[in-house]
Amino acid sequence: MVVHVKYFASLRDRLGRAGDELETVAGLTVADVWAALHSATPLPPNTLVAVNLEYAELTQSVRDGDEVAFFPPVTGG
Amino acid sequence: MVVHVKYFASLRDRLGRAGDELETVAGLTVADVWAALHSATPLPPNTLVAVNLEYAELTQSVRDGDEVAFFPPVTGG
Amino acid sequence: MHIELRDQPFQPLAELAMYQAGLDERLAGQYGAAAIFIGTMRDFNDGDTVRRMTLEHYPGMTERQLQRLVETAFRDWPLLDALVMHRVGTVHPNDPIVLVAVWSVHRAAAFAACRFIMEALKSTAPFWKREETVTGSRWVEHNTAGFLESAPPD
Amino acid sequence: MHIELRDQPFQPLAELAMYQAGLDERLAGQYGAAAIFIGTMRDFNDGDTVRRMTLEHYPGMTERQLQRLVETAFRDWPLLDALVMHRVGTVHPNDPIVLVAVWSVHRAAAFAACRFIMEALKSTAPFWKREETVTGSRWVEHNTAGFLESAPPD
Repeated sequence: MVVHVKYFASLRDRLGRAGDELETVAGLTVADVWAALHSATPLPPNTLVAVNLEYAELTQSVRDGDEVAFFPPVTGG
Repeated sequence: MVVHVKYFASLRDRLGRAGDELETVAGLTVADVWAALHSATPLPPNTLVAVNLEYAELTQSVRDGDEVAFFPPVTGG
Repeated sequence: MHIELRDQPFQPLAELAMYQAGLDERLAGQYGAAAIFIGTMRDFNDGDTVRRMTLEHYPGMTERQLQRLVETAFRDWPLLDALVMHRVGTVHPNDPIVLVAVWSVHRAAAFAACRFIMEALKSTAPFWKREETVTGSRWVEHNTAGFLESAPPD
Repeated sequence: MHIELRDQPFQPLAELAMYQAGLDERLAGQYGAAAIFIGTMRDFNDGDTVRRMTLEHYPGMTERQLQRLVETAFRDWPLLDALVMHRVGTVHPNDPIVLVAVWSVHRAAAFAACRFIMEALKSTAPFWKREETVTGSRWVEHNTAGFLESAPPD
Protein backbone atom coordinates (compact mmCIF):
# COMPACT_ATOMS: atom_id res chain seq x y z
CA MET A 1 0.00 0.00 0.00
CA VAL A 2 0.97 3.67 -0.30
CA VAL A 3 0.87 6.18 2.56
CA HIS A 4 1.20 9.92 1.99
CA VAL A 5 3.18 11.41 4.86
CA LYS A 6 3.37 15.11 5.74
CA TYR A 7 5.50 17.10 8.16
CA PHE A 8 4.86 20.64 9.35
CA ALA A 9 6.65 23.57 10.96
CA SER A 10 9.73 22.81 13.07
CA LEU A 11 9.43 19.09 12.40
CA ARG A 12 9.56 19.70 8.65
CA ASP A 13 12.61 21.94 9.10
CA ARG A 14 14.30 19.30 11.22
CA LEU A 15 13.65 16.52 8.72
CA GLY A 16 14.57 18.74 5.80
CA ARG A 17 11.46 17.89 3.78
CA ALA A 18 7.70 18.45 3.78
CA GLY A 19 6.70 14.82 3.35
CA ASP A 20 7.36 11.29 2.20
CA GLU A 21 5.60 8.71 0.08
CA LEU A 22 5.80 5.36 1.84
CA GLU A 23 5.28 2.13 -0.09
CA THR A 24 4.82 -0.60 2.44
CA VAL A 25 2.93 -3.71 3.44
CA ALA A 26 -0.58 -3.45 4.91
CA GLY A 27 -1.30 -3.55 8.63
CA LEU A 28 0.86 -0.67 9.86
CA THR A 29 -0.03 1.74 12.63
CA VAL A 30 0.85 5.44 12.61
CA ALA A 31 3.82 4.65 14.86
CA ASP A 32 4.97 1.99 12.38
CA VAL A 33 4.82 4.53 9.56
CA TRP A 34 7.16 6.85 11.45
CA ALA A 35 9.52 4.01 12.33
CA ALA A 36 9.61 2.78 8.72
CA LEU A 37 10.66 6.24 7.49
CA HIS A 38 12.87 7.40 10.37
CA SER A 39 14.47 4.37 11.91
CA ALA A 40 17.30 6.52 13.28
CA THR A 41 15.05 9.29 14.67
CA PRO A 42 12.64 8.59 17.51
CA LEU A 43 9.37 10.52 17.20
CA PRO A 44 9.93 13.75 19.15
CA PRO A 45 7.89 13.94 22.35
CA ASN A 46 4.68 16.03 22.05
CA THR A 47 4.43 15.35 18.33
CA LEU A 48 0.81 15.43 17.18
CA VAL A 49 -0.58 13.07 14.58
CA ALA A 50 -3.41 13.32 12.07
CA VAL A 51 -4.77 10.74 9.66
CA ASN A 52 -6.81 12.06 6.74
CA LEU A 53 -7.06 15.54 8.32
CA GLU A 54 -8.33 14.28 11.70
CA TYR A 55 -6.34 13.96 14.92
CA ALA A 56 -5.35 10.34 15.55
CA GLU A 57 -3.43 8.18 18.00
CA LEU A 58 -0.10 6.53 17.26
CA THR A 59 -1.83 3.18 17.55
CA GLN A 60 -4.31 3.92 14.78
CA SER A 61 -4.14 1.58 11.77
CA VAL A 62 -3.24 3.11 8.44
CA ARG A 63 -4.92 2.13 5.19
CA ASP A 64 -3.84 2.32 1.57
CA GLY A 65 -3.95 5.92 0.34
CA ASP A 66 -4.16 7.50 3.80
CA GLU A 67 -2.57 10.86 4.48
CA VAL A 68 -0.61 10.74 7.74
CA ALA A 69 0.68 14.00 9.21
CA PHE A 70 3.20 14.58 12.00
CA PHE A 71 3.54 18.03 13.54
CA PRO A 72 4.66 19.86 16.69
CA PRO A 73 2.24 21.44 19.22
CA VAL A 74 0.12 24.05 17.47
CA THR A 75 0.64 27.77 18.15
CA GLY A 76 -2.14 29.62 16.36
CA GLY A 77 -4.53 32.24 17.65
CA MET B 1 -29.94 69.45 59.04
CA VAL B 2 -31.21 68.92 55.47
CA VAL B 3 -31.03 65.63 53.59
CA HIS B 4 -31.70 65.42 49.85
CA VAL B 5 -33.51 62.15 49.15
CA LYS B 6 -33.91 60.52 45.72
CA TYR B 7 -35.95 57.58 44.46
CA PHE B 8 -35.47 55.76 41.17
CA ALA B 9 -37.33 53.45 38.81
CA SER B 10 -40.13 51.29 40.26
CA LEU B 11 -39.60 52.75 43.72
CA ARG B 12 -40.13 56.27 42.41
CA ASP B 13 -43.29 55.14 40.59
CA ARG B 14 -44.56 53.46 43.76
CA LEU B 15 -43.94 56.52 45.92
CA GLY B 16 -45.29 58.85 43.27
CA ARG B 17 -42.34 61.24 43.40
CA ALA B 18 -38.65 61.42 42.50
CA GLY B 19 -37.42 62.66 45.86
CA ASP B 20 -37.91 64.45 49.13
CA GLU B 21 -36.14 67.16 51.06
CA LEU B 22 -35.93 66.13 54.70
CA GLU B 23 -35.34 68.70 57.43
CA THR B 24 -34.41 66.82 60.52
CA VAL B 25 -32.21 66.61 63.58
CA ALA B 26 -28.62 65.41 63.28
CA GLY B 27 -27.55 61.86 64.04
CA LEU B 28 -29.79 59.91 61.69
CA THR B 29 -28.83 56.78 59.80
CA VAL B 30 -30.00 55.98 56.27
CA ALA B 31 -32.68 53.72 57.76
CA ASP B 32 -33.84 56.59 59.99
CA VAL B 33 -34.15 58.83 56.94
CA TRP B 34 -36.47 56.33 55.26
CA ALA B 35 -38.51 55.87 58.42
CA ALA B 36 -38.85 59.63 58.94
CA LEU B 37 -40.28 60.05 55.44
CA HIS B 38 -42.29 56.82 55.08
CA SER B 39 -43.51 55.81 58.50
CA ALA B 40 -46.34 53.82 56.93
CA THR B 41 -44.19 52.07 54.30
CA PRO B 42 -41.46 49.64 55.28
CA LEU B 43 -38.41 49.81 53.05
CA PRO B 44 -39.03 47.20 50.32
CA PRO B 45 -36.72 44.21 50.56
CA ASN B 46 -33.72 44.32 48.17
CA THR B 47 -33.78 48.11 48.09
CA LEU B 48 -30.30 49.50 47.43
CA VAL B 49 -28.98 52.61 49.07
CA ALA B 50 -26.44 55.24 48.06
CA VAL B 51 -25.11 58.22 49.97
CA ASN B 52 -23.48 60.97 47.92
CA LEU B 53 -23.36 58.73 44.81
CA GLU B 54 -21.68 55.79 46.56
CA TYR B 55 -23.31 52.57 47.71
CA ALA B 56 -23.95 52.61 51.45
CA GLU B 57 -25.44 50.49 54.24
CA LEU B 58 -28.70 51.30 56.01
CA THR B 59 -26.69 51.83 59.18
CA GLN B 60 -24.54 54.58 57.66
CA SER B 61 -24.82 57.96 59.38
CA VAL B 62 -26.15 60.84 57.32
CA ARG B 63 -24.70 64.34 57.48
CA ASP B 64 -26.15 67.75 56.70
CA GLY B 65 -26.43 68.24 52.94
CA ASP B 66 -26.01 64.56 52.06
CA GLU B 67 -27.80 63.09 49.06
CA VAL B 68 -29.43 59.78 50.00
CA ALA B 69 -30.84 57.57 47.24
CA PHE B 70 -33.10 54.53 47.46
CA PHE B 71 -33.56 52.29 44.44
CA PRO B 72 -34.52 48.76 43.37
CA PRO B 73 -32.00 46.17 42.09
CA VAL B 74 -30.27 47.51 39.00
CA THR B 75 -31.01 46.04 35.56
CA GLY B 76 -28.57 47.64 33.13
CA GLY B 77 -26.27 46.04 30.60
CA MET C 1 -9.71 54.32 29.49
CA HIS C 2 -12.98 55.83 28.39
CA ILE C 3 -16.46 55.58 29.89
CA GLU C 4 -19.44 57.18 28.26
CA LEU C 5 -23.22 57.26 28.47
CA ARG C 6 -25.14 57.84 25.24
CA ASP C 7 -28.72 59.06 25.04
CA GLN C 8 -28.99 58.36 21.30
CA PRO C 9 -28.45 55.15 19.28
CA PHE C 10 -24.78 54.34 18.73
CA GLN C 11 -22.83 51.89 16.57
CA PRO C 12 -20.53 49.85 18.82
CA LEU C 13 -18.31 48.57 16.01
CA ALA C 14 -17.83 52.07 14.59
CA GLU C 15 -17.09 53.46 18.07
CA LEU C 16 -14.67 50.64 18.65
CA ALA C 17 -12.89 51.26 15.34
CA MET C 18 -12.49 54.95 16.20
CA TYR C 19 -11.25 54.21 19.68
CA GLN C 20 -8.88 51.56 18.38
CA ALA C 21 -7.36 54.04 15.91
CA GLY C 22 -6.41 56.32 18.81
CA LEU C 23 -5.21 53.38 20.84
CA ASP C 24 -2.97 52.20 18.01
CA GLU C 25 -1.14 55.52 18.11
CA ARG C 26 -0.13 54.79 21.67
CA LEU C 27 -0.07 51.01 21.94
CA ALA C 28 0.55 49.50 18.49
CA GLY C 29 2.37 46.20 18.88
CA GLN C 30 1.89 46.10 22.65
CA TYR C 31 -1.51 44.46 22.99
CA GLY C 32 -2.11 40.94 21.80
CA ALA C 33 -5.71 40.56 22.88
CA ALA C 34 -8.96 42.48 22.80
CA ALA C 35 -12.06 41.01 24.43
CA ILE C 36 -15.28 42.75 23.52
CA PHE C 37 -18.89 42.43 24.61
CA ILE C 38 -21.87 44.03 22.92
CA GLY C 39 -25.29 43.83 24.52
CA THR C 40 -28.25 44.42 22.22
CA MET C 41 -31.95 44.88 22.91
CA ARG C 42 -34.01 41.81 22.17
CA ASP C 43 -37.62 41.99 20.98
CA PHE C 44 -38.74 39.47 23.59
CA ASN C 45 -38.33 38.92 27.32
CA ASP C 46 -40.02 36.56 29.75
CA GLY C 47 -42.18 35.23 26.94
CA ASP C 48 -43.52 38.61 25.80
CA THR C 49 -42.83 40.72 22.76
CA VAL C 50 -41.10 43.93 23.79
CA ARG C 51 -41.64 46.92 21.53
CA ARG C 52 -39.59 49.56 23.28
CA MET C 53 -37.59 50.00 26.42
CA THR C 54 -36.58 52.94 28.57
CA LEU C 55 -33.20 52.89 30.27
CA GLU C 56 -33.21 55.06 33.36
CA HIS C 57 -30.02 55.84 35.27
CA TYR C 58 -28.78 57.81 38.24
CA PRO C 59 -26.84 60.72 36.72
CA GLY C 60 -23.55 61.18 38.50
CA MET C 61 -23.60 57.89 40.35
CA THR C 62 -23.78 55.76 37.21
CA GLU C 63 -20.64 57.28 35.70
CA ARG C 64 -18.86 57.08 39.05
CA GLN C 65 -19.79 53.44 39.55
CA LEU C 66 -18.70 52.49 36.01
CA GLN C 67 -15.40 54.30 36.59
CA ARG C 68 -14.93 52.44 39.85
CA LEU C 69 -15.51 48.99 38.42
CA VAL C 70 -13.22 49.61 35.45
CA GLU C 71 -10.54 50.77 37.87
CA THR C 72 -11.06 47.57 39.84
CA ALA C 73 -10.47 45.59 36.65
CA PHE C 74 -7.25 47.54 35.99
CA ARG C 75 -6.10 46.78 39.51
CA ASP C 76 -6.87 43.07 39.25
CA TRP C 77 -5.63 42.30 35.72
CA PRO C 78 -2.74 43.65 33.60
CA LEU C 79 -4.86 45.73 31.21
CA LEU C 80 -3.66 48.23 28.63
CA ASP C 81 -6.94 50.00 27.92
CA ALA C 82 -10.70 49.74 28.30
CA LEU C 83 -13.76 51.28 26.69
CA VAL C 84 -17.26 51.20 28.19
CA MET C 85 -20.30 52.76 26.51
CA HIS C 86 -23.90 52.40 27.68
CA ARG C 87 -27.18 53.66 26.34
CA VAL C 88 -29.73 55.58 28.38
CA GLY C 89 -33.17 56.76 27.27
CA THR C 90 -35.49 55.04 24.81
CA VAL C 91 -34.16 51.98 22.98
CA HIS C 92 -35.77 49.76 20.37
CA PRO C 93 -35.23 46.11 19.46
CA ASN C 94 -31.81 45.48 17.91
CA ASP C 95 -30.42 48.74 19.33
CA PRO C 96 -27.05 48.27 21.04
CA ILE C 97 -27.25 48.87 24.80
CA VAL C 98 -23.75 48.28 26.08
CA LEU C 99 -20.23 47.97 24.73
CA VAL C 100 -17.33 46.77 26.87
CA ALA C 101 -13.89 46.38 25.29
CA VAL C 102 -10.67 45.50 27.09
CA TRP C 103 -7.14 45.34 25.70
CA SER C 104 -4.30 43.36 27.25
CA VAL C 105 -1.06 41.63 26.33
CA HIS C 106 -2.59 38.17 26.67
CA ARG C 107 -6.06 36.78 26.17
CA ALA C 108 -6.62 35.39 29.66
CA ALA C 109 -6.61 38.85 31.27
CA ALA C 110 -8.67 40.36 28.45
CA PHE C 111 -11.38 37.71 28.65
CA ALA C 112 -11.54 37.71 32.43
CA ALA C 113 -11.59 41.49 32.80
CA CYS C 114 -14.23 41.97 30.08
CA ARG C 115 -16.41 39.41 31.80
CA PHE C 116 -15.82 40.96 35.20
CA ILE C 117 -16.74 44.45 33.97
CA MET C 118 -19.97 43.18 32.41
CA GLU C 119 -21.01 41.24 35.50
CA ALA C 120 -20.13 44.13 37.82
CA LEU C 121 -21.98 46.57 35.55
CA LYS C 122 -25.05 44.33 35.50
CA SER C 123 -25.13 43.96 39.25
CA THR C 124 -23.95 47.38 40.49
CA ALA C 125 -24.26 50.15 37.86
CA PRO C 126 -27.46 52.11 38.57
CA PHE C 127 -29.45 51.53 35.39
CA TRP C 128 -33.07 50.36 35.29
CA LYS C 129 -35.03 49.00 32.35
CA ARG C 130 -38.73 49.58 31.80
CA GLU C 131 -40.13 47.47 28.99
CA GLU C 132 -43.14 48.28 26.87
CA THR C 133 -44.98 45.19 25.77
CA VAL C 134 -48.31 44.88 23.97
CA THR C 135 -50.03 44.70 27.36
CA GLY C 136 -48.41 47.76 28.92
CA SER C 137 -45.15 48.76 30.53
CA ARG C 138 -43.26 47.03 33.31
CA TRP C 139 -40.00 47.43 35.17
CA VAL C 140 -37.52 44.62 34.65
CA GLU C 141 -37.23 43.10 38.13
CA HIS C 142 -33.72 41.69 38.00
CA ASN C 143 -30.95 40.76 35.60
CA THR C 144 -30.22 37.22 34.52
CA ALA C 145 -27.52 35.36 36.37
CA GLY C 146 -24.10 35.70 34.85
CA PHE C 147 -21.26 33.60 36.19
CA LEU C 148 -23.69 30.99 37.47
CA GLU C 149 -24.71 29.97 33.95
CA SER C 150 -21.26 30.15 32.45
CA ALA C 151 -19.52 27.02 33.68
CA PRO C 152 -18.02 25.01 30.83
CA PRO C 153 -20.36 22.21 29.79
CA ASP C 154 -19.86 18.67 31.08
CA MET D 1 -21.74 30.31 10.90
CA HIS D 2 -18.70 31.35 8.90
CA ILE D 3 -15.09 30.21 9.13
CA GLU D 4 -12.40 31.70 6.96
CA LEU D 5 -8.64 31.78 6.57
CA ARG D 6 -7.09 34.95 5.19
CA ASP D 7 -3.65 35.17 3.59
CA GLN D 8 -3.69 38.99 3.51
CA PRO D 9 -4.15 41.57 6.29
CA PHE D 10 -7.79 42.00 7.33
CA GLN D 11 -9.74 44.44 9.48
CA PRO D 12 -11.66 42.49 12.12
CA LEU D 13 -14.04 45.31 13.02
CA ALA D 14 -14.92 45.95 9.39
CA GLU D 15 -15.41 42.23 8.77
CA LEU D 16 -17.55 42.04 11.87
CA ALA D 17 -19.68 45.00 10.78
CA MET D 18 -20.28 43.39 7.39
CA TYR D 19 -21.13 40.04 8.91
CA GLN D 20 -23.40 41.66 11.48
CA ALA D 21 -25.34 43.43 8.71
CA GLY D 22 -26.17 40.07 7.14
CA LEU D 23 -26.95 38.60 10.53
CA ASP D 24 -29.35 41.43 11.34
CA GLU D 25 -31.42 40.52 8.29
CA ARG D 26 -32.01 37.11 9.82
CA LEU D 27 -31.75 37.61 13.56
CA ALA D 28 -32.57 41.24 14.41
CA GLY D 29 -34.10 41.39 17.88
CA GLN D 30 -33.26 37.77 18.68
CA TYR D 31 -29.72 38.05 20.01
CA GLY D 32 -28.94 39.99 23.17
CA ALA D 33 -25.25 39.29 23.42
CA ALA D 34 -22.18 39.23 21.21
CA ALA D 35 -18.84 38.18 22.68
CA ILE D 36 -15.87 38.96 20.48
CA PHE D 37 -12.17 38.25 20.69
CA ILE D 38 -9.49 39.79 18.50
CA GLY D 39 -5.92 38.55 18.67
CA THR D 40 -3.25 40.90 17.35
CA MET D 41 0.45 40.41 16.70
CA ARG D 42 2.68 41.94 19.34
CA ASP D 43 6.13 43.32 18.58
CA PHE D 44 7.70 41.39 21.45
CA ASN D 45 7.70 37.83 22.77
CA ASP D 46 9.77 36.09 25.40
CA GLY D 47 11.77 39.26 25.91
CA ASP D 48 12.73 39.79 22.26
CA THR D 49 11.59 42.28 19.66
CA VAL D 50 9.71 40.47 16.91
CA ARG D 51 9.78 42.12 13.48
CA ARG D 52 7.71 39.71 11.46
CA MET D 53 6.00 36.38 11.85
CA THR D 54 4.96 33.60 9.49
CA LEU D 55 1.78 31.68 10.21
CA GLU D 56 1.92 28.23 8.70
CA HIS D 57 -1.12 25.96 8.63
CA TYR D 58 -2.23 22.56 7.41
CA PRO D 59 -4.54 23.30 4.47
CA GLY D 60 -7.67 21.20 4.69
CA MET D 61 -7.19 20.07 8.24
CA THR D 62 -7.15 23.59 9.68
CA GLU D 63 -10.53 24.50 8.21
CA ARG D 64 -11.97 21.15 9.23
CA GLN D 65 -10.70 21.48 12.79
CA LEU D 66 -12.05 25.03 13.13
CA GLN D 67 -15.41 23.84 11.80
CA ARG D 68 -15.43 21.01 14.29
CA LEU D 69 -14.70 23.16 17.32
CA VAL D 70 -17.31 25.75 16.36
CA GLU D 71 -19.83 22.93 15.96
CA THR D 72 -18.87 21.71 19.42
CA ALA D 73 -19.61 25.19 20.78
CA PHE D 74 -23.02 25.18 19.06
CA ARG D 75 -23.76 21.81 20.60
CA ASP D 76 -22.74 22.88 24.10
CA TRP D 77 -24.25 26.40 24.26
CA PRO D 78 -27.41 27.96 22.81
CA LEU D 79 -25.71 30.03 20.11
CA LEU D 80 -27.34 31.94 17.27
CA ASP D 81 -24.30 32.54 15.09
CA ALA D 82 -20.49 32.50 15.06
CA LEU D 83 -17.74 34.00 12.94
CA VAL D 84 -14.12 32.83 12.99
CA MET D 85 -11.38 34.38 10.85
CA HIS D 86 -7.66 33.58 11.08
CA ARG D 87 -4.62 34.89 9.26
CA VAL D 88 -2.06 32.71 7.56
CA GLY D 89 1.15 33.83 5.86
CA THR D 90 3.36 36.75 6.82
CA VAL D 91 2.10 39.05 9.57
CA HIS D 92 3.63 42.18 11.06
CA PRO D 93 3.29 43.78 14.49
CA ASN D 94 -0.20 45.16 15.12
CA ASP D 95 -1.71 42.99 12.36
CA PRO D 96 -4.84 41.15 13.47
CA ILE D 97 -4.34 37.38 13.62
CA VAL D 98 -7.64 35.97 14.79
CA LEU D 99 -11.25 37.09 15.17
CA VAL D 100 -13.82 35.03 17.04
CA ALA D 101 -17.37 36.38 17.43
CA VAL D 102 -20.31 34.56 18.96
CA TRP D 103 -23.94 35.66 19.18
CA SER D 104 -26.46 34.34 21.68
CA VAL D 105 -29.63 35.34 23.50
CA HIS D 106 -27.80 35.84 26.80
CA ARG D 107 -24.31 36.89 27.73
CA ALA D 108 -23.30 33.80 29.70
CA ALA D 109 -23.44 31.53 26.65
CA ALA D 110 -21.77 34.12 24.42
CA PHE D 111 -18.85 34.69 26.80
CA ALA D 112 -18.35 31.01 27.53
CA ALA D 113 -18.55 29.88 23.91
CA CYS D 114 -16.22 32.63 22.66
CA ARG D 115 -13.70 31.66 25.28
CA PHE D 116 -14.08 27.97 24.50
CA ILE D 117 -13.56 28.52 20.78
CA MET D 118 -10.40 30.56 21.39
CA GLU D 119 -8.92 28.03 23.79
CA ALA D 120 -9.80 25.10 21.52
CA LEU D 121 -8.37 26.97 18.52
CA LYS D 122 -5.14 27.71 20.39
CA SER D 123 -4.67 24.12 21.48
CA THR D 124 -6.00 22.13 18.51
CA ALA D 125 -6.16 24.14 15.26
CA PRO D 126 -3.07 23.30 13.18
CA PHE D 127 -1.35 26.67 12.91
CA TRP D 128 2.32 27.30 13.69
CA LYS D 129 4.09 30.59 14.24
CA ARG D 130 7.65 31.31 13.21
CA GLU D 131 8.95 34.59 14.60
CA GLU D 132 11.67 36.73 13.07
CA THR D 133 13.65 38.59 15.69
CA VAL D 134 16.81 40.66 15.31
CA THR D 135 18.87 37.53 15.99
CA GLY D 136 17.13 35.28 13.47
CA SER D 137 13.99 33.23 13.13
CA ARG D 138 12.51 30.71 15.57
CA TRP D 139 9.42 28.55 15.85
CA VAL D 140 7.13 29.45 18.75
CA GLU D 141 7.31 26.36 20.94
CA HIS D 142 3.91 26.49 22.61
CA ASN D 143 1.01 28.81 23.31
CA THR D 144 0.46 30.53 26.64
CA ALA D 145 -1.89 28.88 29.09
CA GLY D 146 -5.45 30.03 28.78
CA PHE D 147 -7.95 28.93 31.39
CA LEU D 148 -5.20 28.44 33.94
CA GLU D 149 -4.45 32.16 34.10
CA SER D 150 -8.02 33.32 33.98
CA ALA D 151 -9.37 32.62 37.44
CA PRO D 152 -10.99 35.70 38.97
CA PRO D 153 -8.54 37.49 41.25
CA ASP D 154 -8.60 36.93 45.01
